[in-house]
Amino acid sequence: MLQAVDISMASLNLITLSPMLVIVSGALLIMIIDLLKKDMDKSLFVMLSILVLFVDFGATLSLSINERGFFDLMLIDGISVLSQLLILLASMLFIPLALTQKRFHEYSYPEFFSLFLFMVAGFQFMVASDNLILIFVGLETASLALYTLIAMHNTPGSHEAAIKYFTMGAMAAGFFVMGSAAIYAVSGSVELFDVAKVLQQRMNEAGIVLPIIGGAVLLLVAIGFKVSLMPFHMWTPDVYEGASAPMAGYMSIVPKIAMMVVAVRVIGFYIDLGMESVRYMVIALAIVTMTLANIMALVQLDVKRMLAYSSISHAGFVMAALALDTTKAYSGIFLYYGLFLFTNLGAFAMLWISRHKKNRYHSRFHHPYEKFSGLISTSPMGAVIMAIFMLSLTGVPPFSLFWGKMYIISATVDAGYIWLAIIMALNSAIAAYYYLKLIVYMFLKPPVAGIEAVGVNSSRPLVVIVGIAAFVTTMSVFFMEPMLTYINYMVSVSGY
Amino acid sequence: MIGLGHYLILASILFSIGLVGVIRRKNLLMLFFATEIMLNAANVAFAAISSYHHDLAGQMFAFFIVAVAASEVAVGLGLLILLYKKYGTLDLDEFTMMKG
Amino acid sequence: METLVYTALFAPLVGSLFAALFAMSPKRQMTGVVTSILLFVSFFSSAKVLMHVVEHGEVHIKLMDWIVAGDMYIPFGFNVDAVSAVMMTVVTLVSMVVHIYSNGYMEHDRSFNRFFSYLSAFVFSMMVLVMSDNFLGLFIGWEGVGVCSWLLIGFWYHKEDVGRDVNPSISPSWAANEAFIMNRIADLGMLVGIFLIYWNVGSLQYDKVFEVVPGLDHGLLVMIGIFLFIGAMGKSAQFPMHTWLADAMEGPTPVSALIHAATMVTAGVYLVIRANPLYELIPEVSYFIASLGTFVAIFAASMALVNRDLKRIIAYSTLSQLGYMFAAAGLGAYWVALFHLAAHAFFKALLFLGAGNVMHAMHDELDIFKMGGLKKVMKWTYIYMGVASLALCGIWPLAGFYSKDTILEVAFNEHTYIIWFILWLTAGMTAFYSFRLVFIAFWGDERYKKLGFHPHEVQNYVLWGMLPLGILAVVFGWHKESFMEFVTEMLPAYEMSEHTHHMVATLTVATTLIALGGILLAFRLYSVRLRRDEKVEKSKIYKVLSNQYYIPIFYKNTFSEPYAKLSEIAWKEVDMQVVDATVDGIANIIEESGDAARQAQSGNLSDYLRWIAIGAIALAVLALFAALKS
Amino acid sequence: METFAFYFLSISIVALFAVTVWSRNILYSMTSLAAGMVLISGLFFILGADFLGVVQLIVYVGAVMALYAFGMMFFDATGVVKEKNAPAMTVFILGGLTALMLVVIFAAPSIANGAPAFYPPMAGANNPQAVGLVLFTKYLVPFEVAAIMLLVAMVAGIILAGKKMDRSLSKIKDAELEGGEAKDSK
Amino acid sequence: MENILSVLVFFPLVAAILGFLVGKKSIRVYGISVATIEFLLTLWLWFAFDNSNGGFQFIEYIPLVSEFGINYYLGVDGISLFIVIMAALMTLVGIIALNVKKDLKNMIITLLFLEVAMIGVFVSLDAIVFYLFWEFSLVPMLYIIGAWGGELRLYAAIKFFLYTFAGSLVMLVGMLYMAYVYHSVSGVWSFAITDWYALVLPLSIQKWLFWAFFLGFAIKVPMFPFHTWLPYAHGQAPTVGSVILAAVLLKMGSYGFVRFSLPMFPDASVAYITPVAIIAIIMIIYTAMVAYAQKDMKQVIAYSSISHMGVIVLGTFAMNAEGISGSIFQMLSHGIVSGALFLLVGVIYDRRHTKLMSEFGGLALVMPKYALIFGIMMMASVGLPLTIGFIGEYLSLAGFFKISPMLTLLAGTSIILGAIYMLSLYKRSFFGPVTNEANAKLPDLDSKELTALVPLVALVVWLGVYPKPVLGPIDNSVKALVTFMHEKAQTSEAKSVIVVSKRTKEAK
Repeated sequence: MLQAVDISMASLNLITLSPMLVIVSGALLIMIIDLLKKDMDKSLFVMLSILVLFVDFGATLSLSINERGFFDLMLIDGISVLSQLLILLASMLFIPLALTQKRFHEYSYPEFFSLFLFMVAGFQFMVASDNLILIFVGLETASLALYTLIAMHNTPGSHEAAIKYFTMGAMAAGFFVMGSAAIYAVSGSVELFDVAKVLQQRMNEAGIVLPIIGGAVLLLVAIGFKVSLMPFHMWTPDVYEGASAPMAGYMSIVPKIAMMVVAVRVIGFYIDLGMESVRYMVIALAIVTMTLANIMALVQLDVKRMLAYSSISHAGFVMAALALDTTKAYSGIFLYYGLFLFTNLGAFAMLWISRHKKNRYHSRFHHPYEKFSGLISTSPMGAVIMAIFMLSLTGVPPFSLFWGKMYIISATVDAGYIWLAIIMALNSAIAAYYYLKLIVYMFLKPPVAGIEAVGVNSSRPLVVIVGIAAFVTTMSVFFMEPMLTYINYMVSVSGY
Repeated sequence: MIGLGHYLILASILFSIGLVGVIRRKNLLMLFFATEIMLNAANVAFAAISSYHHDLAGQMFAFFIVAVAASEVAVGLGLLILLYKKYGTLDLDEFTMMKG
Repeated sequence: METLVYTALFAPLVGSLFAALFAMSPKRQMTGVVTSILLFVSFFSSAKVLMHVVEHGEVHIKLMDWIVAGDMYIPFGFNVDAVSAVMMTVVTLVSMVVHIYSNGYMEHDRSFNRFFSYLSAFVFSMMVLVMSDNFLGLFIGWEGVGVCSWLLIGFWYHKEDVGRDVNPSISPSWAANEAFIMNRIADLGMLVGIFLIYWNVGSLQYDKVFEVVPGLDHGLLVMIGIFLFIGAMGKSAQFPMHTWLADAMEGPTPVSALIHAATMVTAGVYLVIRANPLYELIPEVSYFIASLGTFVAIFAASMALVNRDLKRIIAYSTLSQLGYMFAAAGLGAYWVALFHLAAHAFFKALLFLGAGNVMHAMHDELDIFKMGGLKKVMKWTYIYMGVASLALCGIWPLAGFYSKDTILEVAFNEHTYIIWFILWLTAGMTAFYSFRLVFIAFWGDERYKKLGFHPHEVQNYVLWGMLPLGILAVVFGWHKESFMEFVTEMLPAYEMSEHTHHMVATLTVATTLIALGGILLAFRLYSVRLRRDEKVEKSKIYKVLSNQYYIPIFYKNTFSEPYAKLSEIAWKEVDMQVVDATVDGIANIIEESGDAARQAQSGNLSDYLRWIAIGAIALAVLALFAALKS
Repeated sequence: METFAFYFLSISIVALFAVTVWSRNILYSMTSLAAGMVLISGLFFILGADFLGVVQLIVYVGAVMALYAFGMMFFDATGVVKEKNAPAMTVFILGGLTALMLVVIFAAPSIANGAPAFYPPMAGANNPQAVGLVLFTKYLVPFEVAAIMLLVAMVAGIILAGKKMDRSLSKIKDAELEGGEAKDSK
Repeated sequence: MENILSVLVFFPLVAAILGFLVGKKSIRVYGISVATIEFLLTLWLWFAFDNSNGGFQFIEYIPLVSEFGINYYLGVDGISLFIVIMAALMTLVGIIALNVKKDLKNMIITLLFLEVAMIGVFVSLDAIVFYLFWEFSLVPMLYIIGAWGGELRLYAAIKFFLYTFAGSLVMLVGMLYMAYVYHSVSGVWSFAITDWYALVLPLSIQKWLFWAFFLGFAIKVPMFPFHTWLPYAHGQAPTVGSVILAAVLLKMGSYGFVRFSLPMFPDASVAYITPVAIIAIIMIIYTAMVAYAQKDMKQVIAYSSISHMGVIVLGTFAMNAEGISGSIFQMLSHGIVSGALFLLVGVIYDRRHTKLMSEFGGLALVMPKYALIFGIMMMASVGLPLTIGFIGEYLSLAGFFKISPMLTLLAGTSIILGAIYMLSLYKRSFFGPVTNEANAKLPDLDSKELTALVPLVALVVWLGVYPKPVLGPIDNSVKALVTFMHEKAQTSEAKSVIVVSKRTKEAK
């Protein structure tokens, strides 16, 4: 007979699970409320979600760093806390965007909010572990919820987007598990810290490099899919176009942050192993991604689609930092996403504010450039704020993303990859063109005749969100110092 | 004697078959079959490795893959039903509105 | 003393600014009067300064710092020594006369006030030029007179451009630009000279420079000499930068008298005289200067022989006389050059002013063939011009006799017989064309009557105003000895050799003879009526001469037109088609590749899935290569 | 015995899955998929992963295939499916290269030996017991997450296939919505 | 007022933001008042400036991101002082002469924002703060060109933005590398320019850093062959845009050479004198020719700007106090003169809505005051002594003469070629009879335009006659700079080329 398993509760360190517990309970709470009483207003759920996220935020913040919990499954190191905070921040900014003036399909479901919270929980699990199993399960939880959230927008575009995303996601999941299998095969473990230990010892064995690198290739496919690196990015523009604007904005940040953390863990350990070829792969992917995405964004007709390509390009940019394997580079990633979060979400929220139910300017696109023609005369404040976001995305100081770009380029330079830094710089210059194009439309072109108000979907919560985003984008220079200090601390304390 | 390698090669072949299916299928339902094959290939690999290493983590992974596959099917089928109801087709050549 | 110097310097400036106040309002006699009075003040002060210099030697004052940067220290400093004092007096005197004269000449011009403003500004610049104690100060004046010359040549800017066959100068504004640009080319040379001096001496003050100069490398000195002389060539319109002077006759005649005869064009000579310590050290350059001067003397005279344009004839004669001055300066007889400069200023200004009277009478008609017999209606003008021409020809006892004869003696003394011979020949030509002008215009039949002109003598005060010049043209030469004594305090004295002393009488006779010969020839040809010889006028030489040796056309074909074409190419072909097109091309390539890359995003999920597979394989291959390499 | 079983099973599985992938008939496709799954569970049994084999049978053959069958019926797709398949050449090359890549990765000689076992089956426990021990200690969290995932999938399935999706609020003008439903927050 | 520089930077910013609240009717007065106060503040700065001190003054230092060595670090020396004053002046003049009907309010607010950036660039002593202002200046300019420009305004605006943006990004990489090197030597991060000065770099690093910075500056200057954005920008920009672009924005590039390239990379700068000088000479000669071929008055002046900037670059690379002081003085002179010329072209464009020279002729008859001021500015532009244009050009050329007499001779052709295109422009537009009926009744300059132009004329003459108050402080700082470079230089070539003036040596 088996003897009873005796485990002390203290050793489980259950506190590490607290953030996820909070959010899962929140999601369940919403479901229960829905069960008990129908026809509640969506604002209730929005506020509940925010509260839940807020408590979650607090719980995450109160975690002590560098602890493992639950049989070493949970890993609360700096980057996991950091990324959770970013994810929660983005989620908190995202959720109020449901309170639009017009009614959209997805918000008529209370389930939308619980699915959303489940998704956030999934992402939190994903970043708070270095066990490939938990990462995988968290990833899939989040992804499945995400597919649904996209489809719930219930337009032809969103259906197409969901199915494309879903199918490709399924394929990527296949690659992920095969990659994990390869790692497992050579190391006998699916926990990265164990894997690292084993592989350190086995590095000299003949032929070991092949499966190791092979595993990296397969995992990179999956990572590349999620953070949308070329050529695994193909879903991105379509999904962004099909999904609602806030969802697109959210997707450009949160799943990427989550996967980026996984990438930091996985690729970081590869590079630590001295696998230079992995580094080359990442750099190659990064360069291809930022360049091609940029030039494709140039020729877009729709702002949202342009922003989709632009976020691909930004992902490539950040990916380059990943290859450097320096503390500064890793800090750069989080700094970048921290700043990108506000700017990009703000930009998408602006699109959301301008959303009509019917396409008025283009048979296919909701947000063609023409829509914003002459915005400065019809809605000057909107134009100025959108311009701030665009300039920030361009990397014009003093707007926030400049600091992120600068920091990452600086990290690249420090690591000795000056050529890469120059490629990154020139890419930013190319990118300037399409951001500028929108500014040109907004400020320098006359309004299209017969235009109605652009801010049709505007409501106070949306304006507040945009205001917060714009404020952060503009005033970033003043909290660069604490932010950088915090991020640096968090990253270095995690050993990266 | 059948070694781990055999199983892994089998898994590789299965994965490739799945991949081929994914690439070549235009009917979404059949395409989903192919993705199941890919996941199953991984299952085989994990089970084999687990068995040869005398380590249970692989089986765990395979177990969760099964769970994931099941969930995916649920969501995927939901999507398919939605699509079918709206558009009356599951041919992915029909879903090419967004491009460029 | 300082006050006097400043008065002399700034009185014209004050006049100019005063006139400028009314530049855009209708004519006010007051501007003319005030500027003239201020010019008189300036002249008076200059004369007093001259006295002072004669008695007490040079005056050196510093107004203020100008450019101070690095080791470069350039003040507004003024040094009045014998040479500048003479120049100042000559300049202010002639200017004063021209101012008075202009009151009458410009009487009916609507830009009367503006004219005086420019004219006085010119005098100020010229004063700066001659008074400055350093090269850069000289350069200020140098450029200043250039601008005033530009303004005054183009004074009647409203005139339209016409073809070269109608008016060889095309238009006043064209001529003005030509003059300015041509001068700028020379100025570059001068600037380079100044740079050379600065970096090798460390200062641009005359006294410091000339103190250090003997110790400098000879090759360097040659360079400095050449570059400074290039500047002088431009301002004094020496070949090959002479074309602008004839075209400058487009300006009002008082301007021609003042700027393009008496003062500005002699600035080059002044520079060479001023820099005599330098040129003393580089005989080869000096000799070149003398040769060039000699060449220009005969070259310009030859063109004057056939010209029909009243002012152009005098302009060529100016050019020719400038050649004489350079010859003298180049041969080391600096004081002689200065002497001729002064004498020439008087009689040439007189000649021009007389020509102005004629023009005035003939309603701006310049073709002397259309005049004739004017002496009856314009007696005083005739007398003035006759005296001036005699002086120009070097007939005793007029000023030209003394100065020109001395130059010829110098040429003889230096054993440069070829120079002497050419200058001697030129003297004959000078006499011929001067009196050709006088006889055709004032003697013979009254051809103007047929053309409907009603010439009349100018106002009396104008004629009175010209009197000082008339007197000086006669008597200036008599003070040669005292002049020499005075200026050689500053300039090297020039001693004739024994041999030359013996020959003086012979030389004088030879020169006088050829001058008289020229006059006689002109008398024979033109005194009764205008005699034109078809054969001569159709001969090649005549055509070459009347077309100024085809040099303006040559310049047009070799420089200005190709430059314009090249500019056009540089803009349209290079800048737009190459440089800008490259930039746009890069942008286009990026954009087009974006379009091409977009094709991959086909919208078909199947393709997307395929791309994932392709990407995976590509990554694997990349990894393999990377792994193999490392 | 094991060798034979392995080869038999693997050849059958490959063949069946090939049918799944290549068949034009959706019914064949699905049936062969189900059969393949069953056979894979056979492999699991050979490998001593009994519990996994059972799960495979129940979940895949039981649940997944049932779902598919249900879906198939819904789609009325019993017959031959017309599709413009991707060019065979592309498919062949991509498939072949992927297979090659994977084989190269997984067939490396060093894979089989030397890796330590971090979670060996407990002595004396049979497979389900051992699995249970690990699953409910070490992997309890993923297990719960999986539960959430299944919940998500369920909710998602219900929503997506639900009737409410028939009418899209995102497309209907707000003015038209006013009559039917209570006003949204504004 | 220890923190006058901050006041200078932030006063227009606050004013611009408050400007949104000002009524449309009063906005012009508001703009003029703000610009006047700013200008007076800059004059105050000049008063308070210690002329005998060649170093930085009015230093302010507030850590921004101390983790990464980014500080709010401001200061002026003689080199930047006058450019700051000029920037304020030209903004004031630009606003006074403003003649746009459309969106006047936006224009004035944009100009105030631009003023922030312009002044910020010249007073910042931290590379990142410098870069911040440098890049930010693009945005208002983009708007000015794009919103009030001519037909091709969008093309011109985008080209301007992208071109300069691309160049400055490469410069940013250079800056970051510089900071990295500083970090690896000293162990702390710093973007302070003064810290970087102290860093002695190996020649190989200097060389590539030199080119990285060079690209950023060269595009801004703009140097051949990166100049093609300029004619478009000028050609399309509204008058005030051209004025500020020519007067101040171009100076950022040449200022960058003095502030960054020379003291940080003295050896590389010396090593690359010849290629840079050749580019400068191409700029001088080639663009002068292109200017001559232009049909449009504004384009002539636009190309002439490039040509003049060539002289400035040449002077900067003279590596002696004469040349560098000259080039800085020339920056001021070119700023004032070309600014005024653009204003003048704007005057005629307002009246006739064309800038083609063929449309004009005989303007001097119709608009004598206009012709007079144009003439004065033209003469200043061709470098007539006793105007502001001469001193800078003369000193620049004189300075470079020390390096290479031959190249200087070539560069000196600028005084000829400049006269050619300028005089031909003047002749074509102002001289000759009035051929076009439309020109016959043009009104002469009005009081508003005179208010803008007359001070500039006064300045042109004053600084031409008595440059000492300006040239003195410049020279002091430049001497300090040159001495510093000389001491810092490592290669013997650089030591011998960088000439410390004798008076500085004696002072020691």
